[in-house]
Order: sequence, then structure tokens, then C-alpha cells
Amino acid sequence: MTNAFDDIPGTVVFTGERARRGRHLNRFCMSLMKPENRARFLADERAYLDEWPMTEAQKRAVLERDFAAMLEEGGNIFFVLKVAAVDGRSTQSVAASLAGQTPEEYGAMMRAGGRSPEGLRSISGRF
Amino acid sequence: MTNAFDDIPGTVVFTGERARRGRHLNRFCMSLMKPENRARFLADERAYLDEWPMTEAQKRAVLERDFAAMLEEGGNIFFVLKVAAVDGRSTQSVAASLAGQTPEEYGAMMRAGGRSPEGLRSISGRF
Amino acid sequence: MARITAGVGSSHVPAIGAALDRGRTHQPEWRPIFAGYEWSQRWIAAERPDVIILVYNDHASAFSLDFVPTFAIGCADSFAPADEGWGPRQVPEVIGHPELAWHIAQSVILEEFDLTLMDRMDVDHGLTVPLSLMFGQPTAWPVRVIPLAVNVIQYPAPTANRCYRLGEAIARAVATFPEDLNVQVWGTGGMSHQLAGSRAGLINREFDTLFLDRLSEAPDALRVMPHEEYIREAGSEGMELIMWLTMRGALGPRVRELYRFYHVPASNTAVGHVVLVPEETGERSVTDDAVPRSAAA
Amino acid sequence: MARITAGVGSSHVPAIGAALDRGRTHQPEWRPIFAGYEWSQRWIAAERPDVIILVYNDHASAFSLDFVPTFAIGCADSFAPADEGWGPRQVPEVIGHPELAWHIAQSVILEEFDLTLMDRMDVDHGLTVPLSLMFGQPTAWPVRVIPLAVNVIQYPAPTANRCYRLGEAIARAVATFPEDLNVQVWGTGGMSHQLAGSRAGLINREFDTLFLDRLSEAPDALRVMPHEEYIREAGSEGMELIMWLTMRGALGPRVRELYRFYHVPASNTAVGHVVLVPEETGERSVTDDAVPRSAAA
Ligand SMILES: [Fe+3]
Ligand SMILES: [Fe+3]
Repeated sequence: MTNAFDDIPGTVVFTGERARRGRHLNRFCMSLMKPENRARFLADERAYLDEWPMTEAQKRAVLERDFAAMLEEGGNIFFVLKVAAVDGRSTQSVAASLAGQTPEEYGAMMRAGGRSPEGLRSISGRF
Repeated sequence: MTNAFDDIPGTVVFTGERARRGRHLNRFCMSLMKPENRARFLADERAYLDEWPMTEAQKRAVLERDFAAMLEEGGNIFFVLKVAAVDGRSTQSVAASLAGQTPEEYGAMMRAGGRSPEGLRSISGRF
Repeated sequence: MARITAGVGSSHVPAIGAALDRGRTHQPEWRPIFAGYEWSQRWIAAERPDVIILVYNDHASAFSLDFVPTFAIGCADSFAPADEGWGPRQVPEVIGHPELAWHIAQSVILEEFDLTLMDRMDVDHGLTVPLSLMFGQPTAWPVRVIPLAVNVIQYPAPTANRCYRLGEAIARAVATFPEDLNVQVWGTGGMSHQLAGSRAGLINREFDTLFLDRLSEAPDALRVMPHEEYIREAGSEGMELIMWLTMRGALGPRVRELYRFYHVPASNTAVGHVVLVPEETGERSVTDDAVPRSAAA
Repeated sequence: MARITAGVGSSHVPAIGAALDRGRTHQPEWRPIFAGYEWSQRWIAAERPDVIILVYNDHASAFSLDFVPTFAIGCADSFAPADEGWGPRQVPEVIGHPELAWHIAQSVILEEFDLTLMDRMDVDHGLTVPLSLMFGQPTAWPVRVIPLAVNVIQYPAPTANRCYRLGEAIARAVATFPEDLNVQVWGTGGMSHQLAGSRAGLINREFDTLFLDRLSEAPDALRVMPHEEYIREAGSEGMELIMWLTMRGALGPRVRELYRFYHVPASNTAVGHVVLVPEETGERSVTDDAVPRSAAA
């Protein structure tokens, strides 16, 4: 099913199709809510990931902390942020990496009023 | 809040007020979904019940398998039936005890077409 | 395009499942009930639906009282039979249809139905007993199933009218699903019965008959009936009948009743069963030596 | 009788909670934000509401994707602050109002809103950060809270119109609660911000201003805006703004804006805050040296 928001550039809307694709990735992320799981994950990330029926691409995205790839593979932003929390990493630094900016560039952009919507409303140019 | 169904005789409608009153009784019942909890309960019923913040009246109702009292104390019928399941006891025998009938009387009544609604529609006599 | 070709109403008494699972179908107590579904088993074998949207209620199996959704749709790939306290029924796993389930969810939420989306849910006798009655004991269910769980055990349940309107919205959603699918909607629960309270054992054959008549011919009368009237006439658990209205709402304004069965008792319950087809597609759906509307027992 | 006396809109950025909890409120980055709530802290200290119906969304704290309710109302006696991955916030337990919560649930379900009833639910920054902004750091929250969680993280969220209509239904329910209670409704989330995707960092001050203007004066224009327009203009997470419409719907047709604050940024987000009163009770509600409508920052 195509959706009206497919026309919005650089924007991941978490549809049912993404939820299905990312089911086990997101369940893995949710497991990091428990301190004992966070400890087990940090002790041996690969072994912990191998307990989940995730795709290799999903596991690699987690191991490499590639948040754009996690979203691409069906991760929901609020679930993959739990991987950042394990690292003690801020939401802002994740947002920067999703934007392809350094944390410094991104932080400066936000302090200057954020990213303007101009030119970022529509792929088709309708808006 | 009074409800229209308060006028129906011999009928427990599981309202929010009952849900609040029976919260821990029903949670105890739900715990019996797990085989290990069923075993622990049967091994020492009183000790298992004492793990729950239930009222003494609720605990006594369970120990005595007084299903009418369980409903009175906020039990939901489908939750208290889990206590019967632990005993390997049928739903029909619980229904009989709620009706104040022997299982034989109740079974015969059901085979004969069940309890007639005549005279059992309304306390006020409006129906 | 996907299309809704028929609706099935059926009681979902746990003792019926136990009788089947323990090989008691030929005992005098149970034989009439299974006999009452023989026509429907032949009918559905010929109909070969691809998907059943199965409206039922959970009985303290998947949901505790910590979390009571009014309407919950199962979007998972599969659903395991629940352990209801004496081990799960030995019936096949229920295979879902996540693409259609998500399509329905999206469509009806945007039409302002406030569904809860379930990606993991065990299904209890409310769902598996009707499958057993209609399909017997296969090694795998010959159909995909989208579970739609309705709260009827914590007051207040949705209104009868809301259940009907959800059925209408589901029909609109199915009609826009691009795949060619033969979809049935089932409503389960009832008929008259009561467990909770000293009136336990209530059976109201007169009301049940009226309900079945009106279900086909005058559903608006059933839509406006308040909960207390369902409880007064059909018993505290007989109120499950509101779930049949979701099935009915999905079939459109006019239907034809292909089959009816009614029997008292199964354990504490009156057993009722109907097969309905939308009037538009009624002719095409009669694919078998269909018994004209007949009341057994 | 219970009555709704005011509505509060507020962003609920987690970094604001962290700044407060770690004593960073006087750092240049954070000071303007906390300053922007000073008027409201004085206002609410004078208003002394008994209950807040707090509309917010869960962020993968209480709900996994296995179970996504469109609308979930908290009927429990209390709600613990959630561990969002770095330990729970050190804020007081949230005390509920189960009698009013159940009354609302019953009333709106019978009006055909399909709520999920929660008797156990941890509450995350979506609920606790607005409490902190409005009440500071007390040892106990000076108000009871009914959490109303709205799904905005799994597409599709409820429509903006549905959120508004739920607010209207809540107002009807509150008006029939027999106890004399001063009730506020809060809508939280937003304003414009985006995390998911390469457009991360989006801020749309023009849209946010328009939204705040229309919230008071022309809410119908916000009700009919489709999800894609919220996402396009306010960002994928800025769509949280639909929750403000439940607050707005609860206030009735005409409102007066007592206070407004807007600031960019808090971490990734534009911070917005309004205090609204129903036009009928507006006069009585002004109990302090109310700052006339003012845009800070
Ligand atoms: Fe049932
Ligand atoms: Fe949020």
C-alpha cells in the first residue's frame, strides 16, 4: 500500500509493514529495558544478538550502531534508542547520525533554530 | 453509580468497582495459568495465598472453594474458574454451586432445557 | 479484490472442545451438537475460504484484568492455542494473515475505530472451538485466521451497535484489499447462558430464537438493545451475542440464512449456529446440497 | 459535580527531565525553558486542581509493539515512573483517581470510544516531564493523575478529529461525576520535531505558531488535518501534537488562552506550552497576576 507520507523526504513512518520486518529487532531492543539483559548484551554483543531470530543485516546494524540501517531494517526509533541508552549515548547524537551530521554540526543547527522545512516537504514537489 | 442491570436478580455483572475490589484475588487466579504456580499452590494453599495482598475474606473464599463468596469479593467468573481448573473440577459443578444446587440437580435442570427466565428478569418487577 | 462471501455465527463452549479432544463426540450428550455442524462442515469444505476474520472473546487467557482492550486485532503470523489452566488444546497452531490484518487495522483506525494491535497473542476456546466445530480435527487448519478479540468480561463491553459498525468498517476495509481473497467473518459466543450468580443455568430459547430471526431480518433491533437487556434475557455470559453483530454488520444490509442449528444444552449453554450469505452473492455461494433453513434439536 | 476548569498543552522532551533531575536548570541551554513555565507554576499553585487527565504517549516503555492500544486509560491506584533504559526518573509515584477513571471509561465506551483499560502501567517521560515542568520537584505530586496514553509511534495513530472527539466525550463524562472535583486536561508532546530519518532536526516555527493560534481559535482546521500533513509540517514525532486536541476538545467550543510559551530548541525539539480556559469559566479561573498571552524566546 502506498501512503501519502511516502512523498515526504528523509522521513521514516513506522507502518505495519515496517513493524513486521523489524519485529525481532524491536523485541531485542525492548529486552534492553532490563538491567540484567543490558549487562549480558554488553558482555558479548554478538552472542546476545544470536539469541534472537534477527536477520544478519539487523544484527550488523546493531553491532555497528548504524541507526539509519536499524530504521531501514524495520527498527522503530523509540526502540532502537534503547541501544543508544545502553551506550550512554544521547538522543541528540543519534539524531545527528541519522541526519548524516556530526554531533557538533547538528547541535549548532538546533541552537540556530533547527532544520528548516523549506525544500524538505515533498519529493514530488507538490508541497 | 447504580446501573440498570442492578435490577436483574442473581446476576453478577463485573463492573469497575468489582474489578478494583477483586484486583489481587483475580491476579492470584491468573497466576494459576502457570503449571509451577499450580503446583506451589496445591502444595501449601495458605502459604501461596499469603504471598498476595488479598483480604482474609478473599483467601477464605478460595480455601473453602466458595465460588459465590469469590464473586462477592470481586472475583471475575473467568478468573475464579482457574481455581476450579486446579482441582480438575468442571465449570458445570461451579455453576451448580453458584446456583445453590447439587451437581445432579443442576445437570438434570440443564438437560431439561435449563433455568427458565420467567420470574428471574427483574427485582423491581418492571420486566 | 478481497470479498466477504459469508458469515458464520457459532457458540464457543469450552466443554465442546473437551468433548471433541477426548473423543466423546459419539456420546449421547454430545452427538446432537456435532451432528448440528455436519451440514456446515460440508458447506465450508466446498466454500474453501482463504481467510476468516474470527470475532471472539478472550476468557482470562491472553488478557488479564491489568489490560483490557475493547477491540484487539491479531496482526501476528501465527497464534498459539492458550493454556487455559489444564494445558493447551491439542489443535493446530492458528496461522494469521498479517497483510490483511494490518490493512484492516489501518483502514478502521482511520475510520475512528480505536483498535488495539496485537503482534503476540494466544487464542483460547473462544476462537479454537468454532474452528473445531466447522473443520473437525485436521492436522492443520485449512484457512488463515485473523483473530478479533472483543471485551465482554469487564463491564462495559462495547455496545451492540458499535460491534455492528465495526463489522461494516471491516467490510469496507476488505473491499479495498488488492489480493483476490475469499473472506468469511465469524461471530462467536452465546447463546443464552449464565455462570456468574445464583441465576446460573439460565437458558432462554425464546430470546435466542428471536435473536437469530432478527440477526438476518431486523438487525437494527439488536443494535439498539442495551447491555442490560442482553444480560436480562440471555444471561450475564449470553451477552457474548453482541459479537455476532460484527459478523452481521460485515455482510451488508440484506442477507440470506442458509442454515440454522439450535440445541440445549452444551454444559451450561444453549448452542446456536447460523450460516449467512450477503444477499448479493447469495446465489453464487450455494455450492452444495444446501439444507434449507432448518432448526435441529 | 466535577468540572473541567482548564487545559494545559506542553511538550514532554526527555532531555528536559534529565536537565531537571541532574540540577542543570540554570545552565544557559535550559534556563529559558524552565523560565517559560514559571508563570504556569504560580498559576497552577493557585488553581489547585484535584485531578489531571493527562494525555500523553508511551515511548516503548509500558507498551512493546506486541500490544499497541490506540487509547489506553489508567484505572490503577498508582503508576510507577518507568525505567526507560537508564533507570527510572527519581520523581514521586503518580497517584491515580480510579473512581473517576472508571467513570470516564464506562461513559466513553458506551459512547462508542474503544478504550483499553489499564490496571497496571508504568508511566514514562511523556507523562512525568510535563508534571515536573508544571509542579517542579515536590516530594509528592500535589494532584491525582489519570494517564491517557495515545498511540502515536505505530502507524496509524488515531486521527486528529478522533482525539478531539474523545476530549469532548471525556468532558461529558466528567460533567456527570458526582464528586465536586476541579479537573484539568493536559495534552502533551510536540511541538515540531523529528528523529526518524535524515530530515532529523526539523523545526517548523511557522507551523507551530499556526497550530497554537488555531488551537484556541479555529480547532476545526486542526481536526481535519491528515496525519501526513502533521508529519510533513511538524516532523514524524511532531505528530504527537494530535494529543493536544483531546485537551482542546474537552474544553468546549470557545476558550481563552491565558498563557503561551514557545522556545527552540530543547535537544531535538521545539518546546511549546499553553494554558487555556473554557470561555464560560474563564473569569473565575484567573486567580493570579496572570501574564497576558505572551510569547517568550
Ligand atoms: Fe465465551
Ligand atoms: Fe514524545
